[in-house]
Amino acid sequence: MKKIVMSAILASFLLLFGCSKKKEEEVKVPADTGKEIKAAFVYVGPVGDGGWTFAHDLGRQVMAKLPYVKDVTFIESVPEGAESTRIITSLAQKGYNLIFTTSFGYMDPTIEVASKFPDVVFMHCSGYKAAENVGTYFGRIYQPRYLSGMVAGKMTKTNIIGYVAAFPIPEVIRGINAFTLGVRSVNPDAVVKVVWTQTWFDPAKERDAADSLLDVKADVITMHQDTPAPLQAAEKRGAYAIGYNSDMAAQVPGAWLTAPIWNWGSIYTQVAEQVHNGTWKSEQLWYGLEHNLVDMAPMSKLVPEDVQALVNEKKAQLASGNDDIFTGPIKDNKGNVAVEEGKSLTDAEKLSMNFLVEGVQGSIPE
Amino acid sequence: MIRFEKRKDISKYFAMTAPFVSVLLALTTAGCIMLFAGVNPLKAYMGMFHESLGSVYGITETLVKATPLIFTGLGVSVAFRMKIWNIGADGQLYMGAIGASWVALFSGLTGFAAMIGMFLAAAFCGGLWASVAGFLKAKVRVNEIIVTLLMNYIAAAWVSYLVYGPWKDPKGFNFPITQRFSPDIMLSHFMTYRLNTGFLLAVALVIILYILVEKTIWGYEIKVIGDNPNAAKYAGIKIDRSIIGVMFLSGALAGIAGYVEVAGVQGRLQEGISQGYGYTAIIVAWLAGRSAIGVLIVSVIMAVILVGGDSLQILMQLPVAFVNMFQGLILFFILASDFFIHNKISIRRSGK
Amino acid sequence: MEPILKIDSVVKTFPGVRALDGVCLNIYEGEIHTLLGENGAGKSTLMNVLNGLYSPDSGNIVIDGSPYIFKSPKDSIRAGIGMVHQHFMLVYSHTVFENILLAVEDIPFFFSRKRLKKRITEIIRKFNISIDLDEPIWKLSIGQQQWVELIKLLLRDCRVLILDEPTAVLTPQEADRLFRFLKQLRSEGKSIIFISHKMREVMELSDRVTILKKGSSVKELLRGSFDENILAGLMIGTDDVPVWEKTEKTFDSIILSIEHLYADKDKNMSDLIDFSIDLRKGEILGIAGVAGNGQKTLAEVLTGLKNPKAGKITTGGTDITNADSRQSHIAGIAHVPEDRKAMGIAPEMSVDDNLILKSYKNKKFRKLFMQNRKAIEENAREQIDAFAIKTGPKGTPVRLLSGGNIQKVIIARELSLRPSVLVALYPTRGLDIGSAEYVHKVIMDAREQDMSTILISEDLDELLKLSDRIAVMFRGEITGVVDPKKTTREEIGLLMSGETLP
Amino acid sequence: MIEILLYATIKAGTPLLFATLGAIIMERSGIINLGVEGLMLVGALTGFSVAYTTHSLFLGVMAAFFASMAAGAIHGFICVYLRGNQIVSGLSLTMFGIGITSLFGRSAVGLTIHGFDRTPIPLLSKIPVIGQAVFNHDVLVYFSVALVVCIHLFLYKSRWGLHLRSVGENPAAADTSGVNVNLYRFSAVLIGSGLAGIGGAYLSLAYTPFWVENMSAGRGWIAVALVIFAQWNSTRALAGAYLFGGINAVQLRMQAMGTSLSPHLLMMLPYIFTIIVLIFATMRLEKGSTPEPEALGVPYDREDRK
Repeated sequence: MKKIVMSAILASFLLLFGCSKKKEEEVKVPADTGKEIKAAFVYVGPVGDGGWTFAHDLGRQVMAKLPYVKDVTFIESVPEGAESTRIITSLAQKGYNLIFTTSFGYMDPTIEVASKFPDVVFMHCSGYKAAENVGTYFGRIYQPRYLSGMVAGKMTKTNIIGYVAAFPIPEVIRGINAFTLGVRSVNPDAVVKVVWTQTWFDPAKERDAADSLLDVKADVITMHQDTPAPLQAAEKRGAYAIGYNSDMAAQVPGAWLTAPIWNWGSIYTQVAEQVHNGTWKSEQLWYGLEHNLVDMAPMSKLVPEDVQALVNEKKAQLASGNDDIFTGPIKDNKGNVAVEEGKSLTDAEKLSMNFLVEGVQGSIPE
Repeated sequence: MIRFEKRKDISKYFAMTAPFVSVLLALTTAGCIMLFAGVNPLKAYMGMFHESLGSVYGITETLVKATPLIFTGLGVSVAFRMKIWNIGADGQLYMGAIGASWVALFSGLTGFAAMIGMFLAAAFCGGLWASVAGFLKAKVRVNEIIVTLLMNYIAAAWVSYLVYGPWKDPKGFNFPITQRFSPDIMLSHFMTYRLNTGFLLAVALVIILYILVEKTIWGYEIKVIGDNPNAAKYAGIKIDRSIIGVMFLSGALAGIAGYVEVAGVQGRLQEGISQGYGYTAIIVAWLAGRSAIGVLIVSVIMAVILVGGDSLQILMQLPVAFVNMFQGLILFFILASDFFIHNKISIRRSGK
Repeated sequence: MEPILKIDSVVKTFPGVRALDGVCLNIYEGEIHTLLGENGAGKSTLMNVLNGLYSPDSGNIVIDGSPYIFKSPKDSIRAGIGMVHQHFMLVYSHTVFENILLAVEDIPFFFSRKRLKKRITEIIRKFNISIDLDEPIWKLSIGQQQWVELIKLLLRDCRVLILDEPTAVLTPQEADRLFRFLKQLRSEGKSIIFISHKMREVMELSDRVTILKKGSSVKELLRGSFDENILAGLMIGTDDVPVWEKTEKTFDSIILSIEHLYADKDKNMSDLIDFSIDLRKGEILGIAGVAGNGQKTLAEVLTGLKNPKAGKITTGGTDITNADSRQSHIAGIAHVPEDRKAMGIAPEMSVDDNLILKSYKNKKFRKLFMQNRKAIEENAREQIDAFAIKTGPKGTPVRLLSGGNIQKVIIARELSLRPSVLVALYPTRGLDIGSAEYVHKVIMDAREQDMSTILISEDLDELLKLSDRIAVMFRGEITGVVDPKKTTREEIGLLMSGETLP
Repeated sequence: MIEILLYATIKAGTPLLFATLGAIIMERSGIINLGVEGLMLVGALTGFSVAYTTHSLFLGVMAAFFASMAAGAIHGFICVYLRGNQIVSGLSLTMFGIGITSLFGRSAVGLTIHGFDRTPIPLLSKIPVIGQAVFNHDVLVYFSVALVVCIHLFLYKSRWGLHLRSVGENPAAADTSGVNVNLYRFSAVLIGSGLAGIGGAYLSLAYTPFWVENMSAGRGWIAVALVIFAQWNSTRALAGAYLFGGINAVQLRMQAMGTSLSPHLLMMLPYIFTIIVLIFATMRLEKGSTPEPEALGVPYDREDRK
């Protein structure tokens, strides 16, 4: 009995495999007319999170307007880890030929699924593993974080700036460090106090975290979570707010200074275009201001002209490709030298950053 | 006046069909909501069916999804047999995963020995975790529903602590994950599918549990305690010991689910291994009634809904929340149908 | 005279049972009306219909000439009907005061405890009842709990009081007090529906008797037109009652000896204090006493459900003082527990499974750790035949059996282990005459086989009829041991209330 | 500093308090509701949307109350009238609540309103330390505390409260005393659900005046645990809710002040603490009385033959 079942499974498997291969060949279109794009996005949160996934979805909508993009779908709240394997596979099976997986936890599953679908282009966000048909992309959001740090450094009167941090992963730590370096570049006396919430998505707790920072006299608040709760806390208490992900000026008009924001649309249209033209090849893209993948939300009227000018100047420098943010000498907040003078962190070092720079009050929780 | 009367003989035919009728009603109601959302429900349901059962791949994925549900469902249902509500299968699963990961990463065992070690460690950790609640219930009469519920949070926090702290993969770019287990200690897969020996293990445990509960003297003891603890005491059954024992067994099964998840699917320890399996398990155990075989069947059906639910998103652009709502609806209707299985409605004129 | 309450051809069916099949009942003002019938005749069901808990399928309830439909107990209460249920309807964790308040309708929304307490105290003083209003119910004795139930009805000013087997839990003295009280109520013009099995009580109290059989009323008799024999005949009808005769025996060897036993308090149960007695082989030792004077503790200690604080129990040379219930059963002690359904059976399991509750671990019923279904079924068949147990189709949960048959299952199980000592607590409580006599016969038969029995009962008639010796317990001590052939009810009654005999 | 901690504690504890009080009322009647999480979400979304469209926070709170009541009615109907399994029904309600709020909440994402402001109580708020910490909150906080007192009075001093408690302890006894068991239970589920909904609305109207999916973030489950912690007693619920709220508030402020413990280990603390409290509370009890309503989780069927 067992044998029969096994062979039946085997047979149907072969059949399926054979069929799907054939289909793929048929689908292939001559390069000169360009490939029609059927793209799919795998999101870690709900589209309605107002933050990370929301920003990606804005990008998706931009891409969907391209004429040769026939279909763009998304699937939201996909748990990280093995659960996502099924969903990515399912998307590939349904004929989507360009799949974006938008969270770090999808890295291994993406690589795994990609090995089974050589004709599908996969783009994984924020990871470090690539393959022939898997490219990675991410943004140097630390650049605008640095710039927003400059704003904060100039705007603070108490010289205490509050940072509501999410989970202690390199991406968050890098943001804190860049921000602090930005602060200290214009205001060496200011400190950045960090409170970790261990959440991406618990507005009440995040708001409480911001309040706790305001309680210790912070007068500028920024955050890394997906909800605007910390910003609202700042506004309520008459402090300044620096957002994240997207321009939330309308939600906290009284406190809004600026925000490091994502323009995922730019990279999505770029990748779609490459795949359409057949020029796509696996790359590890880590774009900064120069590609407009990351940006500063327009600084509000609360930011004085001269500060704006100063920040814009730095922005222009960074956008021109001269990224000296993590260039030594940089000390960590325990007094050790983290980056020696004259040296810069490599991208790999930036991606696995595990120290807080001088000026940060707080520690990386374990 | 509408009256409800208890049925004398619950006709098997009716008892069998009623759940299907209620699922059908739930499908209709959900269908109406879909129509409201501008989606063709027939197409959606076809899509669900196709996604989960329409291909070998779909079927294997459904079984992969069913595997942890079977383990946790078995665990919950064996405790349920003794009228103990173990709603902490989630936490026990996590503890099992921790145990298995410890063996995989730090014990130095390799190959088959490591696999056995992982299995045992997972069962032991899950079991131990659950028997804390068992002990408290047996010796102090503390409500097990709450203890197990609370211990879920503690277990989840443990996992976070480990993956952010001491067990973090040094080469993992500081992301909160452990090192990947070496491939030779992973559960073997069926060809290129993700379906792994964990499913066979689950089926084996279904059979073992069935025999254990229905055919052995331990099963008899469990049933007597569940039915009437006083009678059990009177019969000379050591209730306290049995409660702790059954909770251990219940937790061990959930722990094995954790083992299968890390060793069969994830390949490492990280947060969020359980997709609320422990909670779904309660529903599974309840729907399955008293039978271990029922757990197997219901788990697969649940998996069909969960896996099929993916297609609602992909094809229909219905949000993931829809699957949640859909599940809730089905359960409401089944709960209601349960009443109508046991009661018949008669309408008669008021006697006044 | 018109009846104030008239029940007219009421029908009520439960799944599979036609519990009431056209019952008629007439209650007149100022009478005590006894409802007599075997278990399962529908007495309690009828009362629950009257009480508004069950709604009848058809039939009428007529009060003062106008028909009523009780949708809930509330309607019944409004109509002036009150009931003391066999299982008291009390909230055990609440105080007496709160329980009484629950029954009173006309209290203000926010109430002042003080004022209400005063009111209640006045009323209960009128009836000569003393009870602490702030005591939680679970701390009270069963007798006291019954008074709480009565107070609830009195405060409500009921016209018709229903008492469902009220004396089952009372001493003769307490029962007498209750009867005096009921007679007082009757003289105040209240009607009382009284349910009992005990012929003596029925004879003493009833103005009118209605006999129920299989869900319908077979006969209504007025005082003077009935005696015990007529009633028993009507009640049991053609069902044959097993006959047995007590043979004269002499006893020599001691099978069980209890020496200076002390046992812990359990809730409000009395301790066992320096309890010593020997049980001889083949003897039936009756234990008389008001419930709650340590009988239950005694049975629990003997059967291994509880360990004594001090003292010694030996049987056949084995010390079983600290045995658990399995060890005690291996030592040959069988146990018919007080509450059949709460302890004696696993209600949802089959008769087959219940018959091996004590012996499931025996070699006979298992192969290694697997159950031997064949042997279990074979055993069931034997026992069902031997004890004429009426079971439903195979696999029927034992809870669906009648009380008598459940008791048969328990006794069959206990005796099948060939025990040397049977500890039987209230073995005929709540059974109809036929079943009760059957139980008596079984115990007597076992006596013939030289099994000894400790028979704990509150039914003096039963004790006098069966026992070879009767020990009387009061507050955990033996106040006297009497010979049933020479003693009188009064003598035992005195011992039960703690007096010693001259 | 104490003043700030106290203030934050009360604020963080308030949504928990509403939900716990709701659950206490339900459980006092004998109905377990594991759907509190779902109810909170329903309350949060409805409260927010109505407040957004009508510009009235009061209407928002009322709407949250009634919407959660409606969702709770499903649970009530199944558990009370159909005598369904309460645990399963509650879990279903949570799923349903999460699902339906995400589904209908899409359009509310990204909007904000002006939430509840602080309303200092005259005079009292001038008391040093306590004044600012306790008497300078939004009205919902005062309402929640008033509710604690009201529920306590209701349960122990009123006729309906007595009936409600009796229904949860021994429905048959209540029934034979003329108390409409089903009506009490159903009403308790309705009111309790409504309160849980206000707890949710507190999040979306007072705490963080906006809506995002799943914003209750597990507070409903904590409320279920808190009921046990509180031993079904409204005043202890206040202590429990503030304890849970407080641990978080303290934890965050310790970080802000520069000290930190492992947040993961810290997060275990309230749960471990609850279990310990539970153990002691159970051990301390006199034999024979139980802290929980005796009929909790048991459907009442009048015609069930015992």
